[in-house]
Amino acid sequence: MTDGIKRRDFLKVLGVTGAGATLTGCSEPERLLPYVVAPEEITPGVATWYTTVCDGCSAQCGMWVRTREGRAVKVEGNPNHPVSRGGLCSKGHATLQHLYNPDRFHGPMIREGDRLRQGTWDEAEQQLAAQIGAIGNVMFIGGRVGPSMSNLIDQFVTAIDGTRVQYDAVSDAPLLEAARIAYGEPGLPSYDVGNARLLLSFGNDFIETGSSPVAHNKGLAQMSSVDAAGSKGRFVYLGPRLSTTGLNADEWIPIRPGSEAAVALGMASVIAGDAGAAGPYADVLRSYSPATAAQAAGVSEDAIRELAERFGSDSPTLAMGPSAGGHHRNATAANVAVMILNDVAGNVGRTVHYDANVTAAASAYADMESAVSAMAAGQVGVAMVHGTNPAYSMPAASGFAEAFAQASFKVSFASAMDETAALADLILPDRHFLEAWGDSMPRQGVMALQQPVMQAVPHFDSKQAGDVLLAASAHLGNDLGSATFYEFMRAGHMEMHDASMGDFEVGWRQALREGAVEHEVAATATTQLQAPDVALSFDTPALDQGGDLTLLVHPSPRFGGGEFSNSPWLQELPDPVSKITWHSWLEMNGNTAEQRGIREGDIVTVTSPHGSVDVPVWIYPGIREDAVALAMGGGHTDMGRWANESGVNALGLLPSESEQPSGAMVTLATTVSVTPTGERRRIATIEGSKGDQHDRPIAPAVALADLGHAEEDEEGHGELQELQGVGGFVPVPGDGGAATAFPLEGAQHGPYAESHEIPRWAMAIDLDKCTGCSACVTACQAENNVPWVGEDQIVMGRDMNWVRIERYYEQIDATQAGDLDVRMLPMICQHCGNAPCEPVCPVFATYHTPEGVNAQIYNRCVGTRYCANNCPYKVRVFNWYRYTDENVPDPMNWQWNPDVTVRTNGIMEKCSFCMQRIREVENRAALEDGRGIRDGEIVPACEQSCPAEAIVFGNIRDENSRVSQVVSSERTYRVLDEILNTQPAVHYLKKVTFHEVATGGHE
Amino acid sequence: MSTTGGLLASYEYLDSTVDAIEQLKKAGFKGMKAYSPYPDHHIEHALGYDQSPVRVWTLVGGLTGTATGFAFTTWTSMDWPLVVGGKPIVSIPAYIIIAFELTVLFGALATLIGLFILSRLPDLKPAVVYDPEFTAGRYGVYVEAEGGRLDEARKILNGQEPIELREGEGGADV
Amino acid sequence: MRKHWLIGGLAGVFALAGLAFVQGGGSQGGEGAEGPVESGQPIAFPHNQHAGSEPGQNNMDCQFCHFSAERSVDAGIPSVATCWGCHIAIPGTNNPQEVAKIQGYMERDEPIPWVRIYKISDHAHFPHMRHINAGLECQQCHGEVQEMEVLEKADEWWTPAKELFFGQDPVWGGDNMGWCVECHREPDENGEQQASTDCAVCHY
Amino acid sequence: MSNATKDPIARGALTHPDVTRLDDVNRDVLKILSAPGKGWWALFGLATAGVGLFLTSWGWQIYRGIGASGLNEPVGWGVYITTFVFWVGIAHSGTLISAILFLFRAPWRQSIYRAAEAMTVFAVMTAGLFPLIHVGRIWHAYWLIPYPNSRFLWPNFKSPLVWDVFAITTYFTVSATFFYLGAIPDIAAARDRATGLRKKLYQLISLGWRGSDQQWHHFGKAYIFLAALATPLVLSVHSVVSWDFAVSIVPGWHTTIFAPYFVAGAIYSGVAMVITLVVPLRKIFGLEAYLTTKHFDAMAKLCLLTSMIVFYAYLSEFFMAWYSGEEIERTAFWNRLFGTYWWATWIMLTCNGFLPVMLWFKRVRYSIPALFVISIFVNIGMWFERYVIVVTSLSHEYEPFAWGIYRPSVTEMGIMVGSFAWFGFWFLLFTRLLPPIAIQELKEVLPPPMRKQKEAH
Repeated sequence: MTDGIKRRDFLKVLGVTGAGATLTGCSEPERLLPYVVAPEEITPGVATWYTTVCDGCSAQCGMWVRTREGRAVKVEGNPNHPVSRGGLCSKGHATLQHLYNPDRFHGPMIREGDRLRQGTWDEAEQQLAAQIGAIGNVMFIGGRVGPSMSNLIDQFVTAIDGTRVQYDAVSDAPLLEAARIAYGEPGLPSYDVGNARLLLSFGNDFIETGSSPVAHNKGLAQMSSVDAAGSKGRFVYLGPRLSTTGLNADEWIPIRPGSEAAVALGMASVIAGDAGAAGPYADVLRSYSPATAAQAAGVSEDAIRELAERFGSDSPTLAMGPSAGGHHRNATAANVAVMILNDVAGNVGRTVHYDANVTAAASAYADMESAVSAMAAGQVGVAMVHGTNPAYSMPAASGFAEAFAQASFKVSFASAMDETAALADLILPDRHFLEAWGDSMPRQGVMALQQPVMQAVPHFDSKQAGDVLLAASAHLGNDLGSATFYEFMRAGHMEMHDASMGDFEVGWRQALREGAVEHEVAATATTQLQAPDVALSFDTPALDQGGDLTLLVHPSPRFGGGEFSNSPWLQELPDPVSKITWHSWLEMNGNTAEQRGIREGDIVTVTSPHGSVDVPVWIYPGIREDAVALAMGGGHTDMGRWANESGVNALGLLPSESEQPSGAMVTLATTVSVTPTGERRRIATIEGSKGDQHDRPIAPAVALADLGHAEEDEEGHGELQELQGVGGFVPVPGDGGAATAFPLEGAQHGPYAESHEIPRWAMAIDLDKCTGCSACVTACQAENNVPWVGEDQIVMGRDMNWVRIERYYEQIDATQAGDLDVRMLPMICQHCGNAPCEPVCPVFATYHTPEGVNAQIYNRCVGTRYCANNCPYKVRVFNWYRYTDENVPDPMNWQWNPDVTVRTNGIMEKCSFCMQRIREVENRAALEDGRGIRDGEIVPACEQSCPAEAIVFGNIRDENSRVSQVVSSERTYRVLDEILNTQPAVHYLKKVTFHEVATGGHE
Repeated sequence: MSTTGGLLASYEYLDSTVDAIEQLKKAGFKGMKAYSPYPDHHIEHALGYDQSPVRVWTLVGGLTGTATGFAFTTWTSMDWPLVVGGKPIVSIPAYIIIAFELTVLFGALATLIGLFILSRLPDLKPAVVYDPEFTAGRYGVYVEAEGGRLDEARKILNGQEPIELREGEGGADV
Repeated sequence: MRKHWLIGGLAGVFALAGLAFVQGGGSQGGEGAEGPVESGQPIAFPHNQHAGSEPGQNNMDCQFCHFSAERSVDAGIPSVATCWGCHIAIPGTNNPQEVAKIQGYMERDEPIPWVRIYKISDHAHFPHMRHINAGLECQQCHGEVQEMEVLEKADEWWTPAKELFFGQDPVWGGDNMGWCVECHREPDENGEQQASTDCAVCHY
Repeated sequence: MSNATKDPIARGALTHPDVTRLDDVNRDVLKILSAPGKGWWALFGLATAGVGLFLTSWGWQIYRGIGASGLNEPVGWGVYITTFVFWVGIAHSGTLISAILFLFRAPWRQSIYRAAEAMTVFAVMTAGLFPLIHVGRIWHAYWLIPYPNSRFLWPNFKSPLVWDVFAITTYFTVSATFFYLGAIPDIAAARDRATGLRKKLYQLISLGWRGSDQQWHHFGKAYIFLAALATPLVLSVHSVVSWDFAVSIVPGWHTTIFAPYFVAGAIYSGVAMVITLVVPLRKIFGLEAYLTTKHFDAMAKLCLLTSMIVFYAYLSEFFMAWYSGEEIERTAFWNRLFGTYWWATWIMLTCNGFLPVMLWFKRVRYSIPALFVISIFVNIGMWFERYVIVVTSLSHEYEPFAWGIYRPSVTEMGIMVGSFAWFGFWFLLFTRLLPPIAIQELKEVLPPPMRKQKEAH
């Protein structure tokens, strides 16, 4: 706009060859940089899309990448991907910020004394080879990688007879091990969440972590939505704390931490009757009953018995064992117990499949423990770290840092500085996955290709680790068959390829085009429970005694295990549960806090036998009174400008211990004492009312029983009258259903006249599907150039996100089993037909377009903020400073969407229904002989990324459009409309609950 | 001496001033001027003023304002129609306020202009005969006459015991 | 135009208006900031030689080089390869040394840093293809480029004033929004205005 | 000469022994314009420093961005709008005293109206700055003015903010005109006493006024018509300001009571400010003869009346919120009394509702120190009234999840405090350059000198 980096600065760097060509300011004449040789598939001004695989986490979702003039500007879920099936999580979107992360290394770094100097790749590779040759004893510590890379690493390591250790902060090792023990299967089970009628989660946060959060999120939405027969699946969460996943449950049984096995077996015993069904585990079951379960879990026996009976009857059902957040000392046993439960309930082969062999990282903390001791003992010459950051993600107690220091030569492949790289002697910055080749096998028979979508960001002289290994091998005289990783990978795939799969080239090109190829694998033998080959204890595990509160350490929905922490988008993304940004917080039940005289915002010292941290308290009714919770991902010391000094590292409180037999890191291991420091701080939250909606018609729900005869809903209010024209009251129906005609009488002039048959854009959001995962928030931020403002501004109440996921508690009780009712509501600009914000603007900066969109003309805005004051939904956000200028370092501004104006300070902004996407489609349609716009052709960023498919956008004038269909539901309502008659274009569908809804004044 | 001359008498008392004026009128003198430190209706009465035409200026100005207010707002709305808040393009109720403000504004300015024109302000020429005490505490009567009438006027003026009596060229614009 | 002229009189705020235009033009960034651009181009590219229809000129179609004007929001700048594609064979009779520069860029694998002449502010979106497909000639906005030895903007900063007070329509109005709006407001055969004047058509 | 025999008190005339002759008034009033004393210079220095603070704070905010304030979402308006409304309110009593009381022939206005009018003009000058201060892009603020432009765009005349632009500019123009017109004869008086540069200046701005019958004649009429125009204007301006709020849908703003309630409040605060200003004026320049306890008694009564109206408005607001049964409305007003900003609300109620009860007592009304103290409290209270209306309403609106708290920043307070200095700066200059008391109108209420009376003795 008036200053700062301009939207079209990107057109100046048309060719990515224009290294560092982004100009700022307007002093010197603007330069236009054409390509030297134009890639034929790129047209300036027209987006080019590539398919690839999201390498953010082990889920490996399919990804579409939108590039403009050779720059990746947006990532989206790939609906053709057989596992993730469209949708993408916030982390996936944020991988873009890691691509353009200004803290990436500008080239290979070589240690000289206590400082790192930038070197050339030849130099670095020679040094690597030389050191390996000279010292030997190579240990390769690697994180999760695709099959080809894994293959290459193995060959590399064997060639120099080194050792390889695999480690990820967050892993499913206990589940993997349990599957091996119970069924002898090498992979993770795959869950068919969507078809379960009763879903039990024993502390499994399946929409946040695990084999495929996005797919499971989709499944959860599908399961819980009301089918034609008027019934819907029920979701019960058993665990001490409600995670994002848990908040979506219909019932909560707050069992004692670690008692999952007892409860699962207790239930199994009921279902199995004389326990005959449980095969080799029959005698185990005999010693369990609802009584023992209730006693172990600290909940009523009836609750468990009743649940067990339902689990047996409402088949198909599905139960999931504890995930990363609940890895206690008997986690494997707990998962086995849950498998037994599924087995006796007859779910195997129906909702849970053990033969799918979903690939998982064979990550074992136990191996790391031995690696650490080996290094400590000086048995390691060259230590190479790739794709993992143990110096941060292992508990301090593990002594990794000290041991690592003992290795005589330390190599890191980190592309940006992290805690481990900081200790290395040689850093060989790896490519970001959007710049590199790779592959993934999310499950047997599915092969997805990861292709570079743009040339490497010119600011950073990076090189793909695979190529480096090959080069190093060459220097060492070992020929691994290929010169580049690409060739290596392609060769590998050719080997695996057999005639049954058809022509290789065809399959290869299809994989590149569609992102993945799928071919059926020979089904393995029917899965039967096997007798355990290792000792399993199903008892509630012992905890280290550090105090009277159990400490729950769980992966953060935003940062995972901490590898995502250096993204301002994720830092500023309100946590789906707490709605807190940036810093860490300790979750504590209100009663517990009250007993100790702790108020929200008090900074407390949390002390375990293994360490202590100072962290502010956040009061959460969704956690047991005898537990406190802390998320991973905070407290980085050496990661980057956004991650450092933000929050605390929960791992500091944990022992360095691995669960047996899986060897996973124990996350639920200790109790802690909590003592106030006497200091306070303002929590950087976006939540105003502590989850209370004050009986206002904002996020109402309807009981399943009431569906089909919900008229009494409308009784509350008749027709609302509104003054229209000069004098004379024109009635405007203010209740649910589609918004009334627009424009109203008296406003039909010029483009608003009846004669123009133009679409009228509207949106429908199904709150019964929305899981509050917040993917839409980040997607919107990425699409619309929404800046981040930083912790201090959030504390002042100046968050800028266009989408605000409101979370209201209606019914939530941590002291006993019962109904759970938490409402998630994505609040965006409602594009009201009678928008209160419009008439008060003195300069027409906001007004209603003939298509019924509430437009905000940034360059006309003077900044009186009257519109924001008058917006009952509070969806208008203001640029208080030059955020887009001051907060966004080069090259992060390369991510900016060239189709959206970058706003400067003093300007109001808000959701535009992705106007740029509407225009793009209109332009395309116009070029194609002015054909009409097809329904579903315009997909706003939020709708595209929603894994739950809760959002539908379209033309509501066309009664056949999807949005019109959805809106015709009896559950449709419009927020506050019945009391304000704002006539929003955004329609919500009420959440459907099993219990009677306590109706407030407006319900 | 038969040239035209002007006589300016300064008085200390109101009644003597009024008497002087009335006697001059009785004697048939025309074009008298009176000075006073404040607006005094006795003097105005003596000189026999009727309604001031300033009122017309105010009225016309005000009406112009009203018309402008409605015309301008309506025209601008139609010039580029934009719907805000589902309201009619031309929302007369809202425009009443603009019309009202312009009524007052134009009315006030017209009044001021009218006043200046009618009372010959601004008038920065130094007065021919003038007594600075008029703005303090004195009253004054100025009359123009010629020849013998001049003496008659002088006699009448002196009859009221002026503090001082000045003579000046005739035709002095005051 | 005339109409606004009258209203200007009616409102009786000419001085204010005049002042405002200077600001109106300047405040939008763009123009003023770009500074003078005579012929500071890296290569003295003669548009007339390429696109001119005079004898001895090549009468090329604009979109031969500005290849994406018809299908994209951006008209597109020819890649060095495009230039070289012809000039590898055509040494350039008039001034070969300029043509030789192309080869230089080609060999150094560098883009030619052309100086931008035509630009409207970032907050206004101008989809070239919509206008080309609506049948507009490039010249209607860019002036008679095919006759220019040195590419120059067809109008100056005082365009808006000229437009308002003398009713002259400029060729290139730059950030003068009225210049766009006037054309959009032109009535089509049905007497309806031929293009939308909805703000959000260009500003989003 | 009937009026000669009338009881001078009845005509609001002065009882002071020193003031008997017309030119005594000139003597006493014009004395004020002579060389200033230490006290004045001290005050003036203070004011100038304050203006410095004002400008630096504002400059910093423009340079850094409006974020330099403490504003946020949902509280988009805060101290700036509060202070804007406060100053507009202050302005009102000036016009009230000079215009409305003039039309009603209230006898006691003569000696205070000049100062009150000056206060009006300077208060509007101050108020007018705040809309500029609070916008995000002040360099585009001129877009609110309708002028033919190259974009073919016009402001939105449906927006209360545009109404404001018209109301405030009209109000400033008219009150300034009124002020100047009334001052012309007195400037002429000053001219006839002054010498040197001052004389030249006064000659210029007195436009050659001579006090001739013709001039007085039209002057009187024009003055009446201006007063007649200013009277509805003064009522309209604060109504329009109140509609900035009432036209919105914000709970706590959206009430029909606002226009009359704001006007009453404006007059209330204005009269209080007049007292605050006139008391020191009287002391410093020894104007006891002209500003008698009778005047203060009258102003105190006006305060008492308006305070009762305002307090009644408070009560009815709370009552209606409760009586409506509308949860949202109730929550909003509950928050006023007991929410985050309870203290502001209670300051407001105490200063504007409870304290003025003392004015029922004659002894208080006749004690100038007491009035001075009370008037200052009223000013504080009225500032907080606006703060309560603006901030508490915005902080708890319809969407509970979006509720938020606002804390003013240092920059904001700097500008707010600075605005008082800015006002004082101009007022102090005024006391030195123009007769702060209306000479000619005072003469109207003096018994005119009569020869016949003298002879009678």
